[in-house]
Amino acid sequence: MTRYFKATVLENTALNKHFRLLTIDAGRSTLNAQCIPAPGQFYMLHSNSTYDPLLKRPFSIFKHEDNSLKFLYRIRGKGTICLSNLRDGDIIEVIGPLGNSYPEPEGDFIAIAGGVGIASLLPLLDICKNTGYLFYGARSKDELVMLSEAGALSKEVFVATDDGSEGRKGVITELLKSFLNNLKSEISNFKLPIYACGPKPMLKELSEIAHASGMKCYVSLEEHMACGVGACLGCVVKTVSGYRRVCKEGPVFDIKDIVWE
Amino acid sequence: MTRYFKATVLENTALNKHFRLLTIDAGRSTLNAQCIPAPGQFYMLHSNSTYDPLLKRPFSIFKHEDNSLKFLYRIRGKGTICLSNLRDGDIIEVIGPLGNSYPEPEGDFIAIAGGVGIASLLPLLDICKNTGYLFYGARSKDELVMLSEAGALSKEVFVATDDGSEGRKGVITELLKSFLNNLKSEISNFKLPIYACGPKPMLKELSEIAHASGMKCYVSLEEHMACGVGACLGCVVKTVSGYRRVCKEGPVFDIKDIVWE
Amino acid sequence: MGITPNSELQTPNLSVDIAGLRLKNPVMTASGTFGYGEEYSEFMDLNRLGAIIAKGLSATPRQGNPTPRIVETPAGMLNAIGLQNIGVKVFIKEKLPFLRKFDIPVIANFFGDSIDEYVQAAVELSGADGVHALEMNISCPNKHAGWIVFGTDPKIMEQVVTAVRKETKLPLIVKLSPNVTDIGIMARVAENCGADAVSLINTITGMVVDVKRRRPVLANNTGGLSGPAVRPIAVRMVWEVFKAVKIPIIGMGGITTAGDALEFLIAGARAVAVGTANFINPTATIDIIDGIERFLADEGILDINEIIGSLRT
Amino acid sequence: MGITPNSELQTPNLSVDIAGLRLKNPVMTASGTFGYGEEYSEFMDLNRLGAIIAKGLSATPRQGNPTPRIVETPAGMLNAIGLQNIGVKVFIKEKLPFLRKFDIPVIANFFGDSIDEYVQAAVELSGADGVHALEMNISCPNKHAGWIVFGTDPKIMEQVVTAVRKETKLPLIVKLSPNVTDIGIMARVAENCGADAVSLINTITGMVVDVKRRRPVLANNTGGLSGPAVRPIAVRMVWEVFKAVKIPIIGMGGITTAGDALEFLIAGARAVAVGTANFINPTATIDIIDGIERFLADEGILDINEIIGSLRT
Ligand SMILES: Cc1cc2nc3c(=O)[nH]c(=O)nc-3n(C[C@H](O)[C@H](O)[C@H](O)COP(=O)(O)OP(=O)(O)OC[C@H]3O[C@@H](n4cnc5c(N)ncnc54)[C@H](O)[C@@H]3O)c2cc1C
Ligand SMILES: Cc1cc2nc3c(=O)[nH]c(=O)nc-3n(C[C@H](O)[C@H](O)[C@H](O)COP(=O)(O)OP(=O)(O)OC[C@H]3O[C@@H](n4cnc5c(N)ncnc54)[C@H](O)[C@@H]3O)c2cc1C
Ligand SMILES: Cc1cc2nc3c(=O)[nH]c(=O)nc-3n(C[C@H](O)[C@H](O)[C@H](O)COP(=O)(O)O)c2cc1C
Ligand SMILES: Cc1cc2nc3c(=O)[nH]c(=O)nc-3n(C[C@H](O)[C@H](O)[C@H](O)COP(=O)(O)O)c2cc1C
Ligand code: FES
Ligand code: FES
Repeated sequence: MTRYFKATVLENTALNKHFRLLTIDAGRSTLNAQCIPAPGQFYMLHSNSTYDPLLKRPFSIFKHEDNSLKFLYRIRGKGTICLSNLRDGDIIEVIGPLGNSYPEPEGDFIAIAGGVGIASLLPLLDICKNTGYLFYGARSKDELVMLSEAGALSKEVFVATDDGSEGRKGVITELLKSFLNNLKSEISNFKLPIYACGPKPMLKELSEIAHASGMKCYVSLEEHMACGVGACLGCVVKTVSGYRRVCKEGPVFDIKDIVWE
Repeated sequence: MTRYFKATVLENTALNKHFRLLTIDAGRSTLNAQCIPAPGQFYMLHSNSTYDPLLKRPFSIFKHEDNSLKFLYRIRGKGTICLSNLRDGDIIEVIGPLGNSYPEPEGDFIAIAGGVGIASLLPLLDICKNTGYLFYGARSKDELVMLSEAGALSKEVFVATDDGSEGRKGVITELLKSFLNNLKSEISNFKLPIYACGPKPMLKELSEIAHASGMKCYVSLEEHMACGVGACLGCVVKTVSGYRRVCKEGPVFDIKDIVWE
Repeated sequence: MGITPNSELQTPNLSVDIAGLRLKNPVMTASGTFGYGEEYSEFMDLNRLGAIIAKGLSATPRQGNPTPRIVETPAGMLNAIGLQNIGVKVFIKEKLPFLRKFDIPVIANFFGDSIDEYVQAAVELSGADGVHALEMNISCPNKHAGWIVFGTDPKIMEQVVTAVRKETKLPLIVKLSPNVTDIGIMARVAENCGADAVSLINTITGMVVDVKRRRPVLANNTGGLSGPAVRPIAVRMVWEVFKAVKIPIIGMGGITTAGDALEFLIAGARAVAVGTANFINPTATIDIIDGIERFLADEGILDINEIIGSLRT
Repeated sequence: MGITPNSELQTPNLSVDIAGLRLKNPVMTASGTFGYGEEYSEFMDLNRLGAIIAKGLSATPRQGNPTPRIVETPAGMLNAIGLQNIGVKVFIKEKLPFLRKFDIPVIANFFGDSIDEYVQAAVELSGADGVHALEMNISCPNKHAGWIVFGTDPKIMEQVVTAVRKETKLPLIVKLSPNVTDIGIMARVAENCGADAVSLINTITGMVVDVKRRRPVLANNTGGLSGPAVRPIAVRMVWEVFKAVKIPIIGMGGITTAGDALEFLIAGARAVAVGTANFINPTATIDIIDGIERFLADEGILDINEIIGSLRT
């Protein structure tokens, strides 16, 4: 019953050049009642037994089933390159599940994912099947990973890509805005909670949309992390009530509490 | 035509708990005339793309055939653990062949290997088939790797293990001593060149044997190395004419030139 | 029957005395890397630790630096937390009750940006139930001396350590900065001012540049380097300090394994603290305690004190 | 036709001026890590380098330290070569003829254990055909001043740099020790004594203990830490020196990739030197030169001098 354990890699599938899906076997004992991950929670993963890279890296829970945990990740730098080299049977070190989770929506909701942000939102779409309007933006068609899977769990799907190779050309927040405008002209007091995970510019834009529309908005934030458990104070974000730890009080925050810098 | 190249791992076979045999494909262009390894030469290998471990590690050429190079290694610390994790298709960085080589024996010779020192001597036994008396010592039976292979290339084989699990119990230099004593009593001016690779205590002992018997003795030395190419002066050994670089003037030295510390 | 007492006899003694504290074993947590103990309590029995050194405190709360506050470097990390903390009063009220539940010494780490602030924090902590010793972080800039870091100028350091020493009866540990030419001299200053022990090293100042943006990665420009990368420097400094002073040394800097901890003990540290390694392995401290015990048993050493300062050069 | 001149125009300028030397590009080899050039000449065209800084020389040959002389550390290494070298005279006779064949500046690194020895080495090197500049390694102990390291005491440093400056007309680079409290002050001393440039960092003193044998791993007890582990410290020091002096800076310490080199240039170094990385990758210098060129092209920067010291804090 500990949140620190070693796990065995079951699969580490390349989805395309940039994305991979990692499946690990956490073992029976580690996934007991206290340790079942909720949507929005994350794990710290270390794939390497040497000191470079040194720190574990945070990844959102993408799926879990019995003893297995799945993570969807984008290859970025040292840490994710090492992760991408893992093969079946390799052992990795894991801390988690960590952080808070998305408050469960009471009815329909909007999920807005920028790029790999989909990893954090998919479990939410999954437990609230067919009640979420999914807005999913990415650089281009091939970076819209897990689109059909996420789409199948959603009530409706809206897609935008920077290069227009799939869906609307442009940023996903534009699509959300026109969606909201259309609805508002139909339903006078239209309000749905928004759940968001993606790059900072998207979140900043959202904070304005949420403010203007008076809609609740929960965002999952990313910060550089060392410990993941609240000890180092490395991962803080500025909020209206001072610095808060993304790994402990977050990663999910009410967007109106965030002070954007 | 460079001695610095990337190679593909073809095989990395576990021989037992401690030893592995690594086969790499050096590619056609790197193994041209200037770059064919001679017995006693070595390569610097790096199996890891991060900075820990940082330095390449030296390994004697064990075998080569067309484009492939083989190394026999013992798992010791960080570097060899990383090496042991390599799998088919992995890429490693290589510098070599480096250093000098064993001067070719003109007739019969004695080869004396302590532990993984066999890796350095086997190619010598190979090019001088059935002219070498092999003395091979190890901690125990299962650490006598490649014994039958080496034996098949030798005129005669003498084995000792620390625990007596195979051959004579004790150190291999004792066996050599009684062999020499026996021969001396038969042939008055008996002299064969000795070729040796193994731990320092064995080499020190040998230096006395060689001195006492007046026999030529070539030893392959080990020192911590950084560059492997003669630039850092990290790998020197004290000789009668001052410090000499094991990676450049060595690894093979005439034992009478070595000043033991 | 005959075997039990025998093997009990051979369980090596791990306990050490530092500055009037008796520790079960020489392994502590380094300040700022273990919060106030709570965060890691689910991963281990805190009672197994030699001591807890808590996150640095100031007389009044600090909000710390903007982000990014950390960046990874080869085998290390830079941090510029900016000493964010809840302040001495909140610590005493909200965190000490939890720590009092454990049967291990709690060492409060504190700092200030003026001598007055140092003294104020020390006085308040000295009066608190459950604080067993003080560790003074002198790697802070002095606002009254052109922001020169207290711990890099022997004279300024002397003033602040003397001032604090006068106001507390608790064991006083001075935590030395490695950003100096001669750390032996600084240790001697601490000793002469009445410190009961010194601890070292604090982090080494470093910088990482984001080349695309032509900016330091850290919002604070520079940060403190910690982790395995600094270990050889830290071991060397512990050895220098061991030769320079008689008071005990708490060694730290990159300790990740029992072998690392032993390097410090052999070089002269009477105890060690584990910092960055906690982030990588939440049970690092326990693994290190177990590893030290195993090492002593394997080597047939009955008392850890036998290896402290045993380096043969 | 129209494209060629255009794209030629856009090949960024990599050349920089340091202390009266014009370098094709800002990438040199760090002293002691590249021998006298020969060892690495089979791996690259030496003419592509910005300059070669050769292995440190003393007036008379030195045999150096016993072994082990090197030990690996996390993302770094310690070395205690003990400045083994063939001496200035043999260098001039046997190594310079090879180096003269190349069309790049040769910078001779030298040292001594007394001021006289420094001066003697500098004078002999200054008279040699094919030595274009001198780099003075002041991280050596002074036998006339209780073996205090020249480069850690501003007064002793002033004496030795002044003495050497008087005796040579060649561009003089003073190589700073990082084992000091304030490297900016040391750089200012060098500047005031007439140095044409400073280079930094030399290695940071460290120690690794063999816990089984209770001995330092290195025969010399301590050694100098280099490699990626020290890079954040080196970048910070270059930035501090950039703020402290006007003379150009040659930055080094853990540079392994073009990105690393750019960190130093942006922090204020006008050139860089690659040390330990040569051991890992014999073509590191060339890869770094190519990488810097690519970076400038990608960023649309026409002249490398635009990014030198461009750090925005
Ligand atoms: C709560 C949380 C959940 C996340 N979930 C996912 C996920 O499901 N899938 C996924 O692909 N990515 C996710 N990320 C981002 C992921 O952690 C980074 O992509 C990863 O750390 C990059 O490491 P690297 O070594 O490859 O990159 P580098 O850029 O080389 O990393 C250098 C340093 O910066 C840190 N860093 C770099 N980018 C980020 C980032 N965006 N967030 C936090 N730290 C960063 C690294 O942890 C490391 O310490 C999540 C981040 C957080 C905070
Ligand atoms: C010329 C030469 C040829 C060699 N050939 C072989 C061979 O064919 N097969 C084989 O198994 N081993 C061989 N060795 C020894 C091999 O290089 C070491 O076992 C290896 O470097 C250990 O690295 P590690 O990281 O696993 O061990 P660690 O002990 O963790 O290494 C720490 C550091 O010490 C150095 N080191 C440790 N042991 C040795 C050693 N014995 N010699 C040199 N450096 C050492 C490492 O290179 C590294 O820098 C040879 C050594 C030399 C010098
Ligand atoms: C995130 C972080 C926060 C730290 N906070 C403090 C602190 O508040 N007070 C202090 O004296 N040292 C602080 N330190 C320094 C550590 O206590 C320790 O001296 C240093 O990190 C070296 O040890 P390590 O390499 O094991 O981490 C901090 C270190 C880190 C990494
Ligand atoms: C093996 C070795 C030998 C060195 N010899 C010298 C020397 O002779 N003179 C000198 O000034 N610096 C010497 N140095 C220091 C380097 O020139 C350089 O300042 C230092 O290694 C930091 O750079 P790096 O991290 O890129 O190696 C040596 C460094 C190493 C690793
Ligand atoms: S990552 Fe350490 S407090 Fe959040
Ligand atoms: S390893 Fe560098 S000189 Fe031999």
